[in-house]
Amino acid sequence: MNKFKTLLVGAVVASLAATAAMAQEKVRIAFIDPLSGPFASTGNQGLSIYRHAVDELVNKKGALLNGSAEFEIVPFDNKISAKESLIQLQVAIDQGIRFIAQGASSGVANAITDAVKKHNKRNPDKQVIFLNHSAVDPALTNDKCNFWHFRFDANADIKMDALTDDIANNPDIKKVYVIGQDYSFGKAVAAAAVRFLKEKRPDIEIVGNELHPIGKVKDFTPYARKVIAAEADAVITGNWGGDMVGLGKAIMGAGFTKPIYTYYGATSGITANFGDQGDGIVKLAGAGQVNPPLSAEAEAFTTSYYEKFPELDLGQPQMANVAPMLAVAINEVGNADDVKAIAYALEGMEFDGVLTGKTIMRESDHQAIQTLTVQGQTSEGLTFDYDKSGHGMVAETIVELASLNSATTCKMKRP
Amino acid sequence: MALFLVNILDGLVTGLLLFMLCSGLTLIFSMMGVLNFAHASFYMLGAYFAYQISTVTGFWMGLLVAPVIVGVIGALIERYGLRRVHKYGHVPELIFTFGLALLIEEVVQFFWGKSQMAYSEPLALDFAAFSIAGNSFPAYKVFMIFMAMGLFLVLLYILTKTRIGMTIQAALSYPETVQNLGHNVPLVFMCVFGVGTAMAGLAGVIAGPVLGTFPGMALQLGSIVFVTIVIGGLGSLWGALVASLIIGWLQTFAAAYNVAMEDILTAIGFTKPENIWDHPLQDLWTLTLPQIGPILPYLLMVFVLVLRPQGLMGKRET
Amino acid sequence: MTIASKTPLTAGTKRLISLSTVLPWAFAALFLLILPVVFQTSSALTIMNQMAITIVFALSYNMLLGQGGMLSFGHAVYMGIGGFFAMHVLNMVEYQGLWLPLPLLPIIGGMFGMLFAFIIGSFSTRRAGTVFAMISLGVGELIAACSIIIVVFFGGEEGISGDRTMGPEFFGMDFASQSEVYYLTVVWLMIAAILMYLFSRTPIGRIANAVRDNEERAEFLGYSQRNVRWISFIVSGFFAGVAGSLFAVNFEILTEENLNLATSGSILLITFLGGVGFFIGPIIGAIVFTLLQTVLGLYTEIWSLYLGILFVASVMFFPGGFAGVIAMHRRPLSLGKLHLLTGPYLKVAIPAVTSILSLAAVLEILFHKRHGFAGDGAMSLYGITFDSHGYQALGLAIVIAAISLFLVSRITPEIKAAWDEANHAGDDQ
Amino acid sequence: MTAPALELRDLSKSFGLAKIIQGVDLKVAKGERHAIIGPNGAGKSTLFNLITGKYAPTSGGVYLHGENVSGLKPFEINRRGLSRSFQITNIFPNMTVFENIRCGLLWTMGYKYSFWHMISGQQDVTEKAEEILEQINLTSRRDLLAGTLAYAEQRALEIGITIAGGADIILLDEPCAGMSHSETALIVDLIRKVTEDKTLMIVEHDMGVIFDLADKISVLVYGEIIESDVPDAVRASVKVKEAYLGTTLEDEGV
Repeated sequence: MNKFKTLLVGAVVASLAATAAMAQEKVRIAFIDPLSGPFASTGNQGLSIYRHAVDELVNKKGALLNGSAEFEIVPFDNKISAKESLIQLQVAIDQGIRFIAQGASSGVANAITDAVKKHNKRNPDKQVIFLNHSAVDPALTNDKCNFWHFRFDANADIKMDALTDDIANNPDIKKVYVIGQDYSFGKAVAAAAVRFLKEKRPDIEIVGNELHPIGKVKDFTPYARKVIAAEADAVITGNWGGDMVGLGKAIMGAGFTKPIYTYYGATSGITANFGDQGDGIVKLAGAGQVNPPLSAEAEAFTTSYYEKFPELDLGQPQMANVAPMLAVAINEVGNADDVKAIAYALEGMEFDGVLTGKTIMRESDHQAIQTLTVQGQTSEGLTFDYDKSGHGMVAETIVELASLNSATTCKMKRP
Repeated sequence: MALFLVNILDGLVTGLLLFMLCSGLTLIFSMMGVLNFAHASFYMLGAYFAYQISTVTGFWMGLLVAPVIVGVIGALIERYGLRRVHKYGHVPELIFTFGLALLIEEVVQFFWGKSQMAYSEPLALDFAAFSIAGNSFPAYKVFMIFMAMGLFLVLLYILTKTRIGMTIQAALSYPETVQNLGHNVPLVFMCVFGVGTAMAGLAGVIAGPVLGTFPGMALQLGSIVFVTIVIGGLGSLWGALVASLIIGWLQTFAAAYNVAMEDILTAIGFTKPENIWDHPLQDLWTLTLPQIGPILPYLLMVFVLVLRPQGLMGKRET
Repeated sequence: MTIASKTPLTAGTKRLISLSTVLPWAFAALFLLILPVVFQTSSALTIMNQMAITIVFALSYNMLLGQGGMLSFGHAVYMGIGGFFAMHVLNMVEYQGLWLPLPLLPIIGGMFGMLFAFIIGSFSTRRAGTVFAMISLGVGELIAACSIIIVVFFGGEEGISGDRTMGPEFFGMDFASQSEVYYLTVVWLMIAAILMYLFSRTPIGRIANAVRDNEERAEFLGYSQRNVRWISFIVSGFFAGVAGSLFAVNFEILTEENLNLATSGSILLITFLGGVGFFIGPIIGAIVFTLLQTVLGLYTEIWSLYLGILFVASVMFFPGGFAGVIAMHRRPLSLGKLHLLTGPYLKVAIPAVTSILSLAAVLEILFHKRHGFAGDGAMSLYGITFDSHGYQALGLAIVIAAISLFLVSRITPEIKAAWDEANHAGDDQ
Repeated sequence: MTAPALELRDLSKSFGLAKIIQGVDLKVAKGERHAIIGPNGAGKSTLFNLITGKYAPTSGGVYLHGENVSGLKPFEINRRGLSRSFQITNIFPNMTVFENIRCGLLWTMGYKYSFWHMISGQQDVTEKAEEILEQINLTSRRDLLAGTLAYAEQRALEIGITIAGGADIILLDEPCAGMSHSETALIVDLIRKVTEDKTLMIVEHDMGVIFDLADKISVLVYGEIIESDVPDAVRASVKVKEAYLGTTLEDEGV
């Protein structure tokens, strides 16, 4: 008997929870990312940037439907699990939310894009748009592209293009060591590195190209030894999180003093951990820039961000574009309900990103094209530091509208 | 050859570190019959406490104080938690320590958050002790080797030269003799648990700067520690040492040499399929040694348990 | 239609057993049937489906821990393997035209779960206790790690996905809607739960209990302890595989997460919280856990801390879990003395709830102080908004907690006395 | 002549350097009640554990009805018709008294590893179990958890489980240990009743019980059988008296 009672009470609670958040003139965006557990720092950082962008760039300016509506960010904790993400997606849709934002982990993004595609097909009256702010697996805008998915971050190929430009311009680099995590993203980074280097600097020798198990390596010293033994002039890695800290510290600890090119080698404790050792060595390719500020507006935006969130970092500048761009699309359509029309309005949109400069949502594959920078870790000339460590990243090479004409295998099917 | 030598040293560091954890775990298991699932969590606590202390007074104070705090916490947990569960039997004890591991991870996140702490080696040891063919060997790692060796020697002394040590040693082989400790068995249990966890804490203090101080550090090392003492033989200190070193070197060398399955398969006469990415055996063909490095200990454990259930040097079955 | 065919089957299998045994099952089936009428949103259905899957999985886990005395740290492997095979079969249905109605898929997943349990059980069930636990941990880690390496089968980090609607229609259902999937899931839940219940009533099921209690004695009664455990293990593997297939049908994606230590650990937690000594225990555990995870997760970031505290407290004070606490009241009930307890229970309820809420408030405020955004001291808790960075709120919460705990401690002897009285009929309890 | 029910041929067991059992030769005829006595530490329990397969012998063999069973697992030996009780009460504490007995019945009644029978539906098992409960006077305790029984009742249950399977060779390890005189008398009656027509081997410290029950007595000292004969001859044996260090058997408790 108790089973039934418990279930009944529970289900009542669950359905109450599902309907509680109903509001009227708010346009809600579901932010589905890890907010607890080991990857929570990534999710919380993203959430803070979303909130800040919504406040400063949309709501305060009355930029959504002439001020008659406001954005609201509704956070959902997916615990970085695909299963939990799908449940939260379902909860969000049930609450009437039509805009789904996610980015931490390409694996989860793959699950969501697939689920969104199926959902929109099965429920044409409740279609949703997937706003991908940082999952960079190239497949999402190539073989697996679909009409409802929009990527606001530069994908792994685009970042590698910018990164290898930097390497190509450095005549001192003759040997490169590529190392990454053993999964789709790590493999994509490695493949792109090999391809671009061969194209741009055929004389560069790739002295190592290997994958290590993701999240399982306790001590990266043996890998660092190989890098030293191969006499590499530069290291390229797509590692993130603990694997980035471990690899970086091991390589520098083994006496490596040449550049380490990364995708995610800053913020979330990484910069603090590298400390003095990382200055002048750690490079990062990413969308947009924080240092030096692009404009007075960018500086004000960043300053007020750090006032509000001193514990966090504005580590992923492109995330500040998502809500403002969505607002433009909604304004163009005139309402926030015709999701399909909003998706069409997002396609091909040109936008001036506060931290990313001129930004285009490419029509052919829904890949954002924006300013890419290769940044270097330093403790000098910083307007904003990371991790409150006195160290931070400064843009060294800036590429506007990077990879505007890059190829895509996407065959977009439009409804 | 130079690289080989460097790897021997690196593997030694990993192995000895593992041994610092395993020795405490083995002590606790031998005396109390409890396989402490939360052992690596005490290692994590050691690192975090040491980090916290080091932000105020520097590394060395942390080295002294953190293990003591961890040991006291361990003893209190034994006194007020484990002892209560003890009467239900070994499986509930194991479940209790499993729950403890979950809880400690949550508590650590509660206080310190989820990011990696900037806990680093002391400035005094932040230099390269020597270098072999361009590969520098940090002074801190030399320090780690000496610390682990020192701990081992102290332990050896206690076990062979003191009365309590003799009893512990007897208990390793003959669990019944624990009853002969005298009238205060519970106190001895509490102390053993405290000392065992303090050793784990010490390992954490030392390893934190090198392997990273983050909430996942216990989980990452936790299962390897059990695997090691199971391979070495539950309750055998020498077994723990041997197994720790084997696993230290196994993991180091597996990561250090890019032996590819492709080369092996071609060498024994197979030809690589044309379009490897559509081939059903693609994973076999592209397999490399570093890829499977982290699973080798588990593989070894399964083999050992199937072939020699009491472990390499174990005298008794559980 | 599936439903109609199910009810007589339930009744048929149970005919030889008394009405009192059949009634709860029939009631459960009826309840599950009308549940979606009350909760219609697809997220409610998704959560109920997830509960159903967790119940099947937890029951299968309890065949090991509760009935067989085997503590496994790697049971997710069998659920995951079943799910991965089911997903591959689903894709064969879609791409190779294999004819298989979706409702039969769990049988296939179950078979593969069983096959793997057969292979791994052949060496892991030789011993119970610590050695079994360690092998299960090792094998679990091994297979979870392999899932990243063997991309062809496991799909690497992103896993493999499929589409459940591509198979032949089943009595007019294509399973595109959540409610059709719900009925498929609960029919399987009923089938699996009944079969597992019946299994515990067979000779091998009873001997599994005997081996758990005293493996040496069982050996001297003609039973090989290893074979008894092995058989339980295989059967448990089957139902874990069924749960995995249901997962595949519901979520249409399987990833490494379905195999890893975290999943294995949480099923241990769920089963233990529910109560390992009781058939109903894992069911309660699965329901409570899913609710805690989804509902508590909405309100607080530190829900897993609460879960950890609850778990450790349960191991220490209530090793019988929720079901055990309920079962403790069976004796007063049968003695007709349950009413003796209601007074003290009501009396302690308010201070107890207050102390729990205020202790949670202390934790929440501390957490907010430490990790909240600096400019954002405003925090709302139980409908009250205040500044978490001042000391007033924290102090108030601590004071309330102290007072209510003090009250609880004052009432405790009274409960104890009432408890002794309520249980006092014959000799010791 | 038919083979003895139980025969030990030159049976030895060492643990490390300690030789616990040293070349024991023993024949127990069918239907015989055979007692093993000896001072503490003589190896009586080890001998039982060797016979029942808990330990494998270092050398020598155990023969059941002429078949060599040494090295077989306990359950294999049990299936060949040998059942034992334990010195320390060894029952299933978390199951009811009835279920304890039923567990003892299942294998020999052919249910083995069956998962296609509902146990409560099997009338034959239920009836047989009730019958045994009656025999051991525990019918009134039928549905109590075995762990909650009084000590003497647990000992009776232990014997009940042992004989339930219908084995024709029964080994009882100190069935009367720790019992009062009246309880002992009851247990001895019980043993006599339930082992009728069966071969019995018993270890017991209570000499009254031994001389009351046994047809033959073997004396085990330091792992060797120093005497094996009918009770009166054993009582008279000089060797036995020496082995008990000058004390007489009467002093030991008769």
